[in-house]
Amino acid sequence: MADALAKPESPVGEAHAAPKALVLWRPEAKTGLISWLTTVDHKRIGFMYGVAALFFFLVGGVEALLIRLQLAVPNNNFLTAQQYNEMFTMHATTMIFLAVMPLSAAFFNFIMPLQIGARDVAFPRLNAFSFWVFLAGAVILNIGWFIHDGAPNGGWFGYTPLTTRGFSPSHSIDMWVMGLQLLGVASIAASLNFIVTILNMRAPGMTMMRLPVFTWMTLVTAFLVVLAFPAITIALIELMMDRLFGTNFFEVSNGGMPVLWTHLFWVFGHPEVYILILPAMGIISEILPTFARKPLFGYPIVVFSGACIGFLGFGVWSHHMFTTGMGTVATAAFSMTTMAIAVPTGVKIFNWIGTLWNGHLTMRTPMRFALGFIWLFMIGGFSGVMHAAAPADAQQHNSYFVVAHFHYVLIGGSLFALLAGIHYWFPLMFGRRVSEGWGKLSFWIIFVGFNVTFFPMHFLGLNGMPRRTFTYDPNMGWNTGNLIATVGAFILGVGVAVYFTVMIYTFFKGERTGSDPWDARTLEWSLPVPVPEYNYRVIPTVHARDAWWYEKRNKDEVARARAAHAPGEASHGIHMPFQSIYPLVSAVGILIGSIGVSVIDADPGPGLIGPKLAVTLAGLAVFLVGVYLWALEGNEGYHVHPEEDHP
Amino acid sequence: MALFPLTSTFARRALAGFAALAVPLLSGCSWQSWLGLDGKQSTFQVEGPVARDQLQLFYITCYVTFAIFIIVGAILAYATLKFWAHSDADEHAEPPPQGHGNPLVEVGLIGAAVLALVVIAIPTLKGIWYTYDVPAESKADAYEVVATGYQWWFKFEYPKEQIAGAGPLTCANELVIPAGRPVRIALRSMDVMHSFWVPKLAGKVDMIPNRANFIWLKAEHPGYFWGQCAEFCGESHAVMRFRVVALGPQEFRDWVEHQAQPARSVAAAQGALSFAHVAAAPIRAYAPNEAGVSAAYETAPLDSWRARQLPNESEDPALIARGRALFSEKTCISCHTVRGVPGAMGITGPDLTHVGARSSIAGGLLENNSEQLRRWIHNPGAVKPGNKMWVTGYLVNNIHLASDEELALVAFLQSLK
Amino acid sequence: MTHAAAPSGHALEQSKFELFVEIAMLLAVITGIEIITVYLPFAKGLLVGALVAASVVKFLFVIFIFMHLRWDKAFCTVLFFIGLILAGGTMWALVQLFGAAASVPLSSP
Amino acid sequence: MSSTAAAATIDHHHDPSTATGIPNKKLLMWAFLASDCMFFGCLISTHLIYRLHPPPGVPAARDVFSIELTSFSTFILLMSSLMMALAVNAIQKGNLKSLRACLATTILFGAIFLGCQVYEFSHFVSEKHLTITSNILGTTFYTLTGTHGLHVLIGVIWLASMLAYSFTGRLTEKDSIDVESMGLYWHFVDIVWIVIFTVVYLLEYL
Ligand code: HEA
Ligand code: HEA
Ligand code: HEC
Ligand code: CUA
Ligand SMILES: [Cu+2]
Repeated sequence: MADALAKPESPVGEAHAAPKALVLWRPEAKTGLISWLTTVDHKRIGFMYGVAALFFFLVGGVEALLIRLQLAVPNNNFLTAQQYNEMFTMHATTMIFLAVMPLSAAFFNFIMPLQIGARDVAFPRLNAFSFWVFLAGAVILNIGWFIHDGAPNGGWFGYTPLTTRGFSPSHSIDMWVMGLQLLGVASIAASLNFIVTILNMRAPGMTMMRLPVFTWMTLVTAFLVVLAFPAITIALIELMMDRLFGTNFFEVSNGGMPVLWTHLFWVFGHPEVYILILPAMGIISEILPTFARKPLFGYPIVVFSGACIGFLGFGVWSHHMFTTGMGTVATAAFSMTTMAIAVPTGVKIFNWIGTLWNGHLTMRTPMRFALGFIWLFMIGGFSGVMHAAAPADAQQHNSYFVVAHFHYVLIGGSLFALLAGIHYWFPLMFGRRVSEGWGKLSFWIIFVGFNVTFFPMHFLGLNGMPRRTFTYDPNMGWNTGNLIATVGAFILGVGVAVYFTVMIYTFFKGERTGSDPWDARTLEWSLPVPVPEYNYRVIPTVHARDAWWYEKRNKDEVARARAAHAPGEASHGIHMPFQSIYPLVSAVGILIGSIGVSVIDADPGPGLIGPKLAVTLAGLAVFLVGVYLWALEGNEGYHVHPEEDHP
Repeated sequence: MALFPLTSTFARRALAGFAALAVPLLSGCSWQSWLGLDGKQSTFQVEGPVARDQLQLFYITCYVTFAIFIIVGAILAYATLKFWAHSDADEHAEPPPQGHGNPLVEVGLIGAAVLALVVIAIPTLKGIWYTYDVPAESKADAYEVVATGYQWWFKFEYPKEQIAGAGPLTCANELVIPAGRPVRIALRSMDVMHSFWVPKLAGKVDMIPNRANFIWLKAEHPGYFWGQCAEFCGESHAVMRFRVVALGPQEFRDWVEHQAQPARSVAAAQGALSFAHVAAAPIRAYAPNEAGVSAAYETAPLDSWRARQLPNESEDPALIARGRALFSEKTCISCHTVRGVPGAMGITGPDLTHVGARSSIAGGLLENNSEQLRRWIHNPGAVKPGNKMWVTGYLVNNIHLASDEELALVAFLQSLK
Repeated sequence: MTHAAAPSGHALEQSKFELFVEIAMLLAVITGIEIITVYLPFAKGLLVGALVAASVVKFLFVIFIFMHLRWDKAFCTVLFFIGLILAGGTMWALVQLFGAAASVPLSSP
Repeated sequence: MSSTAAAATIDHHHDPSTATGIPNKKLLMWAFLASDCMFFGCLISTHLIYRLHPPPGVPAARDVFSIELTSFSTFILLMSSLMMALAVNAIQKGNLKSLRACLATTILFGAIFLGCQVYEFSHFVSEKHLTITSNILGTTFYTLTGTHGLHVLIGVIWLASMLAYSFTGRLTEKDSIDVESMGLYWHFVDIVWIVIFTVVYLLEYL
């Protein structure tokens, strides 16, 4: 079924006759491994993001289950302290950077161009490059499991000076630093691409205020990525310089201030959590109107509040640092800005409820996940507001109360929406639909398991249980809560297993659907299934918000507009970008170089090029060759002339 | 009932819960214990003004968000049920009117949300200023202490109690403070970030290298409080714990006076060094992470602590003297200070001058008794992984203790009251 | 903003060469003034203000003239200023945070 | 997409094939520069914070710096910006010869700037004993100016590649957007230096 994506509708491709660029190799395979390695098709790239993300979600989930096993009973020694520390560091890093973000990216890639009526993203090869660099980052992060140094173990925010060479001399932190650095490069590159795509590649008539909300949230998220990641890039560069060259950024004995790391990390870190939730909110804003069969309530306000959340998100970072002794004024300021964010978020919740009101709610599986999202995200948001009250947070910070808060917003929020999105767009992606019975079953197991796992953590935290602890004494009053949480985690695990099993089954054997099985509203549902390589045979003209819904109800007007528009396009065919291997080559260069920087021991002495420098330079060379050939190959393409078999 | 015999905690909690629900006015304690929120580090059963202020604020945030949750949740539930298209016919009916929103409703709801936030914001702001530093009117009365975090233990210094030739009075892992007086604690770190957290007295403040943080708190009554490092600080962060002991004015003064004395040396005859060889039983095997506290200490920790201030009943001067010698021989002195023992001026480890008078050792992880102390010095790395006592940096110290040597050291350390 | 493709725009294209040169000279002059400013015997706050103002002026000249923002779609300006303002705000906040009494490092002399 | 938008006369300020009328590459570059603002913002903040709170024993920066050299290289970088602007002007008129001359001068000025920086660094290391590890001033100073230098170096390589490419005959007026976005990058490197010159150098002399 994977090649449902690969089947070009009618590949009457013909090479472009224009001035031949300096091209060494033009891969043209449409199926098979090479076609995947050289693809520039946003749908295939989206699919690869999705597969990678779901794989890493399972990895992160297994890590979570190991955490829960260790904590099931007091004084347990199922894991050693070191293993436990590796586990939660990698659990968080994996879930955030390798599962939820790329899963959002999968939807950005697959859905967003379709929603705006585009044939591809603005820079298809850059898009492929982003994916391959993301994969390189994932590899670097996880190498530690297989080598002596061990996996990173400094916590997902890697506070200095614990992560400096003096306190963490092994390469595990180097791998964490380089891994995150690459993920940053990948995310920034991808987001620049999305920004340009959304702004520039909209179909005629698709004004900004007609953009589907998911696309809007993609845009806001892309801005957040582009503006937040540089902060962590700088922080990581500084840490890496300290570790590699002995500079003094965080070297206390020379006046370094470790708290600077904390600030730089959270300048990135807080926008990051909105990077995780805004796409989810976008998905929910698509699903609810579809299944309520009415437009989103207060579209402009929902869009505006999304942008508002993104903007405010840059002014609240120090709420993760209420206990670092910032002084009264700074604490008060950040406390107030943090509370302010509850307003635009509340607006979204209210508008979602407004969307339901007076609707015809068809309770399909995606709708259930979406409603589950609203409930759970609301709870998570409320514990967020409790954190925002700084003095109260002094008790909650770094306790299980925080763990409860962020799992409610991350799982009950982001993950539920993403799981809903998979169900929702599955028919569009693969032409099949998950059986309702199984879908609902997996929803209920996940919903119950999730609450059983994480609700008790509120109480654990308020009862004084600190986070990131590999053991606890039986006399602290934490036994029951932890045991329940562990049981819950396994229920959740069963739910996730059911979800995945059903998905995989459906992928191969599920009920076939035609296009637009949900009677949906946005443009992507106007496409045939599977979506042809070029997406739209004729670029659609958009007449209203909820373009496809309008089209379905105003067929004549739309047909007229299309007829006026189509011949021009048909005459010169559809321009398709050539496939290219160079994004992959450049990414491999980056991977090699990063291995050189982070995994290999420092060179013995000055004067000779030891293995570290050699590998690093080799990687750099491969990268440069890749980039040059990429540039010389040019952004040319070929034309296809699909047959006129469907409108 | 057969399923839950009355003796099980679950059944008792369940019963207590029902009882609590039956009585509309819950008395402060019952619902907390019903939910199991009465732990040693509970933030609900507070014993000081700072923690109380924080708890009050927490309640306010709870009330406000609960209220919003009930209202919004009720509307959401109602909308879901009311507009649920139950039948196939419903689903294929004409779509509902395509309404786009209602600005008046929107603005009203935004206003309501802002209002709710103001209710939270005002006490928050008050709380920020109140919990930040000792209130001006009681500044003069405040007692000052310096707490320093190390991987993975705490050092406490009393700058007001200077000891001639030895600087301020120093102890470790158990902070003794005067009850009923505000205490302002300067927070320092000598390696990585740590955090100082005694939930019943006050929320946490971090100990950050190169940063002059402080916290203030007040224990309203004499008491014994559990504390914990609350910032991830490496391998043994989980077991970096400590205690705070609050004493009445007189008792506190006595304690300070006693602490200022050098280590007690048990009267041992000069010749006692030729003591008879102790037939030392090998130490029993401990599972990793095995708990090291007794029930008696659990139930009445402050009494336990007081009891430890008194000399042991049966002390073997010869054994103690042997331990005292071993303390130097085995290079313990290079890291530990024991005022009164020549050469014992190490500062990389906790001050042990009166270690015998502490109720816990190893950062509050183990109860202080001969058995647990022996477990500790037998192999500290097994108690606290990555521990810096047997391992300095990443070099293993080659300290080998025979069973009898362990016993002698234990006897010596236990005698340091 | 303006549609430079129009005939009037053509004249503009011609005169751009001179404009660029003039701006470059102006920037050089401002830089010279900046260097002199440093040695003037005025209050420190005043001088800091003058220097900041001078570099802001230079900054704006480069982005609006050399980088064409003046003649491009307003959206480019918006886009860049989103980044610029957030970066400026973050810088300001960070410097303020570290300037607060509570944050003075122990290692300060 | 923009490559297919060939029209009789090329309008450099409006690209009809895009929804905003801004060419994709230009939009990409502006978005990237917005991101780079944040990048340098954090780096400059680091430097500023450590300059405002130096530990004892850090030398006064003005005893290390040489204002003459820095003023000269600032001037050079400004002039290179001018040449870059003229290069863009040239390619938009299809004047390849003038383009090459302007690009070559830009590269030359860029190289002089880098040369000054190399000289400055080696002078500081050998004469003033300020190394990247010796104290916090060295750490933040070299990292900040070095990162900027790296940007200049990348710019020079890019410019040189473009200059070489212009000899292959493939570079035409249609590709002026490639030169223009390169120019945007180069000017940005210049404005970052404007900020660094004031914040890192001049303020030390007050
Ligand atoms: C998806 C990710 C996500 C989201 C969306 C949020 C949303 C919010 N978060 Fe959360 N947060 C995290 C992920 C997220 N957070 C993570 C990962 C951490 C821990 C990091 C770590 O330490 O490892 C964290 C930690 C964290 C802290 C630090 C706690 C500590 O360590 O001490 C704080 C403090 O203020 C906070 C606050 C908030 C607030 C106020 C919101 C708001 O945006 C929530 C707004 C939503 C609502 C309020 C609900 C709906 C609103 C209404 C129905 C309207 C009416 C309501 C009111 C008027 C109250 N979060
Ligand atoms: C999006 C982010 C995300 C997600 C989805 C999760 C998901 C889960 N998390 Fe995570 N968590 C974080 C982000 C996330 N977490 C972060 C940021 C931290 C902070 C870390 C830090 O302090 O640095 C954290 C910390 C954290 C802790 C605290 C650790 C500590 O402080 O000591 C705990 C403890 O219970 C926990 C539990 C769980 C559980 C049970 C799940 C479950 O939801 C997982 C559900 C998934 C499964 C159960 C997988 C199912 C697997 C199978 C079905 C088998 C697979 C089969 C094959 C591979 C073939 N998490
Ligand atoms: C390399 C330094 C070093 C040496 C040598 C050393 N210690 Fe320690 N000691 C420490 C450190 C560090 C701790 C704190 C460990 C912790 O709690 O994490 C400690 C803790 C202790 C404690 C617990 C103190 C408390 O209040 O919790 C005792 C008792 C102790 N050491 C006894 C000894 C004895 C006996 C010896 C010699 C046989 C010895 N130490 C040698 C560094 C050292
Ligand atoms: Cu010290 Cu955690
Ligand atoms: Cu946050």
